[in-house]
Amino acid sequence: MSAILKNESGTGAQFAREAINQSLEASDKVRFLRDMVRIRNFEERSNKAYSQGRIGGFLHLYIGQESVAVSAASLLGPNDHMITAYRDHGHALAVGMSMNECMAELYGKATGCSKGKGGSMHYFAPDKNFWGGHGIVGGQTPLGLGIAFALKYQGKTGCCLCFLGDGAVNQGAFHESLNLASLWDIPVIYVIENNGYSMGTSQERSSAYPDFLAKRAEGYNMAWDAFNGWDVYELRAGFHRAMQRAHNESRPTIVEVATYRYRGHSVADANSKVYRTKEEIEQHENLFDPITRWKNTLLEEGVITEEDYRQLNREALQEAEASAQFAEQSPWPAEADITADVYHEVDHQTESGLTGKHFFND
Amino acid sequence: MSAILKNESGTGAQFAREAINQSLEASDKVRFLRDMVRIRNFEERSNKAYSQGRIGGFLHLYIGQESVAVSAASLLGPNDHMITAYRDHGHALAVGMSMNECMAELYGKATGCSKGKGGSMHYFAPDKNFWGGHGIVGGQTPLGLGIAFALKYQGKTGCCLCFLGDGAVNQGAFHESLNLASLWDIPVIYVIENNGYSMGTSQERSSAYPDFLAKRAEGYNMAWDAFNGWDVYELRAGFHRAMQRAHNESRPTIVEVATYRYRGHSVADANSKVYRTKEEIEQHENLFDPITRWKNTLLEEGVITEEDYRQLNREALQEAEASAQFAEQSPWPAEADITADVYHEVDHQTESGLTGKHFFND
Amino acid sequence: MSRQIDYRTAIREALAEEIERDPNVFIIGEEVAQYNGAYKVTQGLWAKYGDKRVIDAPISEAGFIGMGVGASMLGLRPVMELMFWSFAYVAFDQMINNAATVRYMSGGLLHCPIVVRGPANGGTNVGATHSHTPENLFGNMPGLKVVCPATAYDAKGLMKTAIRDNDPVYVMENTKLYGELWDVPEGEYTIPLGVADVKRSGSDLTLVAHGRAVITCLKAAELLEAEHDIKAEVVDLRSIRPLDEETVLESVRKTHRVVVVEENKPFCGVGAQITAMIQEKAFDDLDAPVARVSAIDAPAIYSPRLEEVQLPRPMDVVKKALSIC
Amino acid sequence: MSRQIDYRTAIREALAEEIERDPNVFIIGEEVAQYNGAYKVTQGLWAKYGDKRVIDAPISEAGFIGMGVGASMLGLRPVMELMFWSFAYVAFDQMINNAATVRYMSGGLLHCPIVVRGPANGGTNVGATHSHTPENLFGNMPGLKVVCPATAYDAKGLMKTAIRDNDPVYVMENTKLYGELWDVPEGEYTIPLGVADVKRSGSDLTLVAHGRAVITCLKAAELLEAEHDIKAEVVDLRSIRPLDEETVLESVRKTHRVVVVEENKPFCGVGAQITAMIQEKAFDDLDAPVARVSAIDAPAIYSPRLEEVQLPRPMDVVKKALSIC
Ligand SMILES: Cc1ncc(C[n+]2csc(CCOP(=O)(O)OP(=O)(O)O)c2C)c(N)n1
Ligand SMILES: Cc1ncc(C[n+]2csc(CCOP(=O)(O)OP(=O)(O)O)c2C)c(N)n1
Ligand SMILES: [Mg+2]
Ligand SMILES: [Mg+2]
Repeated sequence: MSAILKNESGTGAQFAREAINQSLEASDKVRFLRDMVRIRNFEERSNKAYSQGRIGGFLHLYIGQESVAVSAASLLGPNDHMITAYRDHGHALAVGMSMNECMAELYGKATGCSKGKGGSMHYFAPDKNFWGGHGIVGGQTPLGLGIAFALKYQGKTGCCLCFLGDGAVNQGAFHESLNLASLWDIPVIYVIENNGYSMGTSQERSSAYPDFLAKRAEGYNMAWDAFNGWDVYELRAGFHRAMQRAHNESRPTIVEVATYRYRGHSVADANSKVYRTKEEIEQHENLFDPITRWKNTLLEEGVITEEDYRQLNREALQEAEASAQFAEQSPWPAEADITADVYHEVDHQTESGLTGKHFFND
Repeated sequence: MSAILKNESGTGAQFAREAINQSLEASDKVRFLRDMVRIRNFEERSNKAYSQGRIGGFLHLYIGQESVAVSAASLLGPNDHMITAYRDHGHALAVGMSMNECMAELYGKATGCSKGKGGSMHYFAPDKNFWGGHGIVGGQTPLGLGIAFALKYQGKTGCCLCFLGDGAVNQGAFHESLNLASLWDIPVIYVIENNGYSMGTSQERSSAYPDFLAKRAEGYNMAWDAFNGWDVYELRAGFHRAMQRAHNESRPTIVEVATYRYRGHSVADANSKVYRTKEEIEQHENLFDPITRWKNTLLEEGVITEEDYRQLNREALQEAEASAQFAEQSPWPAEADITADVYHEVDHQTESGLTGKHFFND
Repeated sequence: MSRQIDYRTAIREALAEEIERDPNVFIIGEEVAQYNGAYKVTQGLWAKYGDKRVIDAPISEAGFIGMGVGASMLGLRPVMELMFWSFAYVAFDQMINNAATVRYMSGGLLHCPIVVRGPANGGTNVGATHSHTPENLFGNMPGLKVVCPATAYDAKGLMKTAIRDNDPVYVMENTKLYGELWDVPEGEYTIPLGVADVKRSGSDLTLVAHGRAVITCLKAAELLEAEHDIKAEVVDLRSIRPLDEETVLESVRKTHRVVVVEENKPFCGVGAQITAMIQEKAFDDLDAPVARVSAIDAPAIYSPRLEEVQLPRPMDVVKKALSIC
Repeated sequence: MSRQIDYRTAIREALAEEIERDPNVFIIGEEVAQYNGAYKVTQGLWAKYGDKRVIDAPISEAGFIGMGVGASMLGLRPVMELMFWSFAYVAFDQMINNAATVRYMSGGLLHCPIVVRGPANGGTNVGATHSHTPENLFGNMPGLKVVCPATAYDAKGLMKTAIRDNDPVYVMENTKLYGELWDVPEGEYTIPLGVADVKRSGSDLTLVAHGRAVITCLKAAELLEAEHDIKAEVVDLRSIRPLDEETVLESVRKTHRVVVVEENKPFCGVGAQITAMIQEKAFDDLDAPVARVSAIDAPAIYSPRLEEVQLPRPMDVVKKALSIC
């Protein structure tokens, strides 16, 4: 029952009144809604492609969690960066990657964001300050630290939002990163997207903790916060606080966000309705769906009409469909591409890339 | 200034009155003193052997910390176990390993406790519930968990005391172990022997923490305690509390013990008086030396006389000297021994040990 | 009496039989209990044997594998699942420095009867981080044993032996084989480690392989016979360390030509070791250099179409064979 | 102008020069700053370049090396010291799955210009956990580069190239060489990766080696010449990946006999790879099987007397050479 997590800093409407939200234009608010709707449509379409056998391997859907990536991305300044784990489609689209390159990547096509080399778990867009997409649980947490370290080294006022799951908190690399972040005043924000489960294991069965996972921060003399994941205003207010701490004090934070994934761990997770009850899933979908909630907020605020919402949905559906067509029609990478993008020096035919043998098949 | 750490559960003489200490016979108290003195003499002698070039590699002296291992070992029941890092001479002698086998191991002789295969960092005595002696910082922490897990699995009431340094707390494997220990109610006790430094790095430069390293336990919903390391009564009382928790509730504890090493990180540490002041070292030697303190306690209690103490020292010196002679005169392992003790099945010439090639030099 | 079961079921039978046989055997890993295993190898075992014998672990490979090493020193026999062998890299120190050396560094006072098992293979479109084949990395370390079964029969027999073995045994399975059916007798049998198996006999050429590459070689051998009249013998190493060099050499002495095939990466891979060994011990028997087919030397590509090309296919083996025949 | 400096000093000069040359270069590792380095390689650098460029890290190898990988993606060029390469095993996942694959998995959008350096050797009586030589383990992974300098001259030139290289380069040094003096010119020079060096020329036999084994081979070559009138050529690989196969093959085509010498463990070691390569590419040039001398195949023994025996000595190389000459 993670979505009923109680935030310490306030509840409900008060978040809307915080300056970071007050300053929003109506167009911004609609953009957040559009982005969430686009993520959901993209993933529904990719899910369809998977069941049609057009996509293989893993497909970890973010459906139910869209507000988290969209709220975070909405706050990024030029020196703010993001990195996440394998459940990365939402973050990728939220920072501005196109559906076409993302869908083509799922298909393993040459037009994919990683030229078909990374797949679902490994999206990257350095030009959008998005550093992946990482398949090894917890493995991205030192990288996020490193990105923030580089910002500080370069004298830039910025931060890195490093996302991880509730299951990932028990990896050693995360713990090492926390100590370094606090010890060295690194402006990294660890965002635990707590959807209550790591695959089929509930949070209670994977972690020992007092009341919040984020509270482990205290052992490193680090700030932490926890908030609900379905409310864009609350998320923006919460992320903003942590980002201010990073920008102004160069101090790290652990942020725990209560959220929920409606689908299985990956689309191959046949057990997804076994380790949790139908009621639990429905309760989240009915009461805490981030898109419905935000839509309702915007309806109440008079920012959109029901027809606007339907229109957003139609457009997103079309965009997703078009991206699938794009992916279908795109070419496969060439066989010779298998050994491209391994070494920078080889790719660029530098002296270093030309001396000695780099590949050992013959 | 770690030795002035303030314990939460009480101070000074009150520890002597706790039941676990009240029940001590005079002979027990003398034995603790003798064991500490033996450890110190053993190490002084090994140090001499090192400077004579009779021993190579690493030699991490425990001098200044003797009370910790001796107090812990004094509480071990038949199902209580110990495991530690590379600074392991004190623990080894405290559980009853002989000076001969320990000294011969330093010399790399066939009569060493590990037949000359492990060296200073890798002493073992399974028959004495002592499981090493481990060279990789933090690497022993999951092993300690496993020993305690095995006790629980076998239905035995016991625990494992797993020692580590203040620098080791920042290894990922330790964090993973803490979560598992608490999650699964494993009767392991992590003893942080906080001597204030990891090599040349002070605790402040290696760890971010609130006031105690042990407090990280709270993030795992685990009990913790901290106490002074120079007082045998206080140590015994503190370890006893944690062991009771392990025995009666099968719950883990982190215990932080403030202690100090007088010598360098290893005897090769030429910087040992550079990263800390002469005054700091002297203050510990003068005010908090565990042997002097315990000796004075026993003098005050009338358990020993000054002459008794001198006699203990003389005997320990002789024993250490004899162990060096034993080591000198012991044979080297044979060349064929290099490939013995690699595989149990090969050593025992079982079917599995006889099928296929296990070693690949020719 | 024989029957057909799949590779996954064969392993499950081995686990169940050994759990029943020895109270010290237990299974631990991520999602192995209530979820029945990410690849369903442990299906039903938790329901049958309960919390004590089948344990779900958090995502803490260094923690729970190190725990298993510690527990084994006291006599337990943990069988630890890595959901993918690729995740061994976060537990590498525990699996090398503790599992492989505690016996040695204690001068034989300890031993470490653990099994670590799980799939180690590419070919399933999961990208470079999830497609490692570390048989050479672990095989490099004296103190460890590494087994790569290619069939359900071998998987069951080798797994049972691995669990009874008193040294650390790392069993590398293959998700692409889990569903394959093979003849497996009812009832108890074991297969010793360090004994290779001639999976097909032939007189013109030896194909040496392990794991799924054995299946690739069997297909290649059919093609070679049908289309080129070349009779290839297929030697399945089964166990990487200990290694059955004699069976390989016997075949080479008969055929005089060898292709070593692996899904491992080539540089310092198992194929390099086998090749070096053959040229050393059967130099005068060789009519041509030992040839090698390995995975194409790049991180595993995601793209399904290309990943198929990256791993050795029967036609790649055929081509290589023709180059030395 | 030439002068003699030791291997340690040569590396230190390379570090200092590159720190001065490029503001993105910084050094991080345990005890590298205030303590001046466990083996004094970084002596004086913190005093000279300060906290920003020379950073002491807690004992968190996965944390700080992973951090370096992340920082390198943004353009920094961290040079990370492992106090011993043996400690790479707690950071193995970061060093393989992140450092070696981010470029590939991003389709070339990223690169990872890091250096990890430190000693990787046995022979100093520190036991099995501290004596690993993982050049074969890391060399196995496409995306990584591995360098093992044998002399001060090579160490300096290769280190500078490694720091300027845009791919992850793992430099494996040797504590037993740190104090050895060699001619090293004043002033700037670099040595490309992937270029082997003929350290001694000869016509009867090729000794192929890397790292300290090169020194062993040079001594063996002297013995062979003095006592057996055999003129051995010594080829120092210098760089393991990329690998200069041509220089090795050229020598083999001249001498027709080869001994590959390494302090690495034999199973799937670098020697296996070199041997497999030679027999494939110079099969008809070989008058005898390629012979190998590796460390005796057991975890590193502590006992000083025995450890000397465990690593290849000149007499072991001579003996092996005589067996094929
Ligand atoms: C080191 C490692 N161990 C195991 C896995 C397999 N695995 C992938 S995702 C996952 C669950 C992670 O759960 P959580 O961190 O809560 O993230 P969520 O999937 O809920 O987003 C597991 C066990 C992995 N990728 N890496
Ligand atoms: C993983 C790893 N990294 C680094 C080292 C080198 N090293 C050995 S001991 C040590 C310091 C440990 O300090 P601490 O944990 O406080 O223990 P103490 O030496 O004070 O007893 C270091 C850095 C190691 N053995 N293992
Ligand atoms: Mg989760
Ligand atoms: Mg310390």
